[in-house]
Amino acid sequence: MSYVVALEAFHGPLDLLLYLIEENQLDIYDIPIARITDQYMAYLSDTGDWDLDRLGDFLIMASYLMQLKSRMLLPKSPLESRDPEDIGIDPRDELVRRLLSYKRYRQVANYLAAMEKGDTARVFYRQPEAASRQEELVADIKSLVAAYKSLRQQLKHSQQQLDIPSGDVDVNAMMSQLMLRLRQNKRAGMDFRELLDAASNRRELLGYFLALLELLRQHQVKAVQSDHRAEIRIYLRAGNKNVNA
Amino acid sequence: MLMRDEVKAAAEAILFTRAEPIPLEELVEILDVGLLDLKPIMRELLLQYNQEKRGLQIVDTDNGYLMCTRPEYAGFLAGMRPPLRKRLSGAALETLAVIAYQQPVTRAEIEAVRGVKIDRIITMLLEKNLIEEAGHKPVAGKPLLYQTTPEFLKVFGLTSLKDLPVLEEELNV
Amino acid sequence: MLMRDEVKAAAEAILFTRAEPIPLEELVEILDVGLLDLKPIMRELLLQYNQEKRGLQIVDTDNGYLMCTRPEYAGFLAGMRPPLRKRLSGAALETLAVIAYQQPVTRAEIEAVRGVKIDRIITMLLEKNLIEEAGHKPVAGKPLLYQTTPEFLKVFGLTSLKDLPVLEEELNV
Repeated sequence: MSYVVALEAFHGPLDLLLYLIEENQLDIYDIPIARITDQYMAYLSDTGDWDLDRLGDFLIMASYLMQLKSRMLLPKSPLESRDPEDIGIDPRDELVRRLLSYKRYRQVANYLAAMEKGDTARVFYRQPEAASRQEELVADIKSLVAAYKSLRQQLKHSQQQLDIPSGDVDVNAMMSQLMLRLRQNKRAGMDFRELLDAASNRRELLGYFLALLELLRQHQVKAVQSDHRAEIRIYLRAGNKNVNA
Repeated sequence: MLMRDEVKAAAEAILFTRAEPIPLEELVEILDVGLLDLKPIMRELLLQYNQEKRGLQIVDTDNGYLMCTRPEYAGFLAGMRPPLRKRLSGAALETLAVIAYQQPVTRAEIEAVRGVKIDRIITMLLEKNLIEEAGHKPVAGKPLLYQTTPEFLKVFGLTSLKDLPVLEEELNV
Repeated sequence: MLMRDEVKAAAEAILFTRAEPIPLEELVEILDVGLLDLKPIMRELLLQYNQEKRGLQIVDTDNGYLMCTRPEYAGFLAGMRPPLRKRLSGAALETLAVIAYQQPVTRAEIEAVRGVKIDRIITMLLEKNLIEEAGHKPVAGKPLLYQTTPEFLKVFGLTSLKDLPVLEEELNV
């Protein structure tokens, strides 16, 4: 053979057989089985290691060809007539039928390939609207606008409440503020919770808490809780030198 | 109740939106008009589309009316299709060819024609929605039958299976 | 070289096939005609579509020409949509709303408005092709900017961003 095409290039054993027939310009209705079988076997033996699944299909055809070859070699039975009407008993008929049938579909495959590429005149359908038809997104502009409006409203409110203070929180000033408030009602003291309410944002809250801890450390105030679930009350410590100041 | 012109316009909008053939009966249902009223309106719409020299046509297929481009303009449209679609292999196209002409057909019947095992190709074609299962063949083992889908027609630019070329020769060997 | 009528027909076929706006420049390229030749042809095609009482229209949007159905017939079309329709969650809708009105916008800016982390929602909106990246904001950290896509317009039935309703009050917070 002048050149060899890799077995991978063929879609199957029939594809390879058709290739060999066309290459050798053979008559598909009168295939020299012995010759074609030898060439077919040569292709198979040239093949290196590849997909065993696929090779299996080629091997089945190989055994079929070998069997055909041996049947062709057998002398014709005397019962067989030479009448051309009886060509139906040629052992190659089955192979010819399969080859022709396969060839038709291979042509259709080429036609389909050309249609897909748009090489031939063809119609085009409209592209589906959504990426996938299975899951179509439905939405309306009203709900979008409503969502945006309510967000802006919320933002307006929350920004009023959570205006971020510009300066740092002054813990010393808060200590003074706390002392002032405690002095104003020195008997009753105040709830820890009231202290938290005084804060208008998280930083202030933290500032008040630090101020309270500092005052506790300095023994200026005391914190009392009657049991673990009760409110913590904060009182001025007796003897605080500033009490009556 | 819609005016005649409105029915026609609505039908046009429906054909446009639907990327597949739509049966007359379905149009009757959606538009809520009588079949006898709709038929002449559709005939008029088809005439309007198909007489004039334009880029679109409406085809009256076995599966219903289909709005699609005229074949003359395939060249301009081929290039602008979504690039996502991977070209089908020769083996896949051969398998599709057998299914298209012999449908509904079993896997074994296709394998007999192609002379190879096609398990993986069938799975791939099912995933791409080019073929679908079509019940079981009432023979021993009840093998699954396969047929092509509307997506198959769309991908290959056919308005119906009748657009497939007639095979060169019916073989009588 | 195509005849004038052929150019018009081919343009019609292209607009039909493409489910998204197509810029004039792209049409020039596909059809291989001069911009100055194409403009009056497109004007004629648009007139033809938009004068008559029909179900389709061609809209000249910011992003190009878009063939779509007339709003009058939305009622018929809604009924024939495929059954699996998905709605956006409230959180997704809010995020999309911020992007639509403030685009291009960074993730942090959206989070500031919505007050929550939105990583997953951004990913989902990108996957659904409702938003896309729009470069980096030239500030510290170069955060990604997001904007809405043509798909967003399609899903919400808008022909361009200009169709977004003007908010009653531009809030000055």
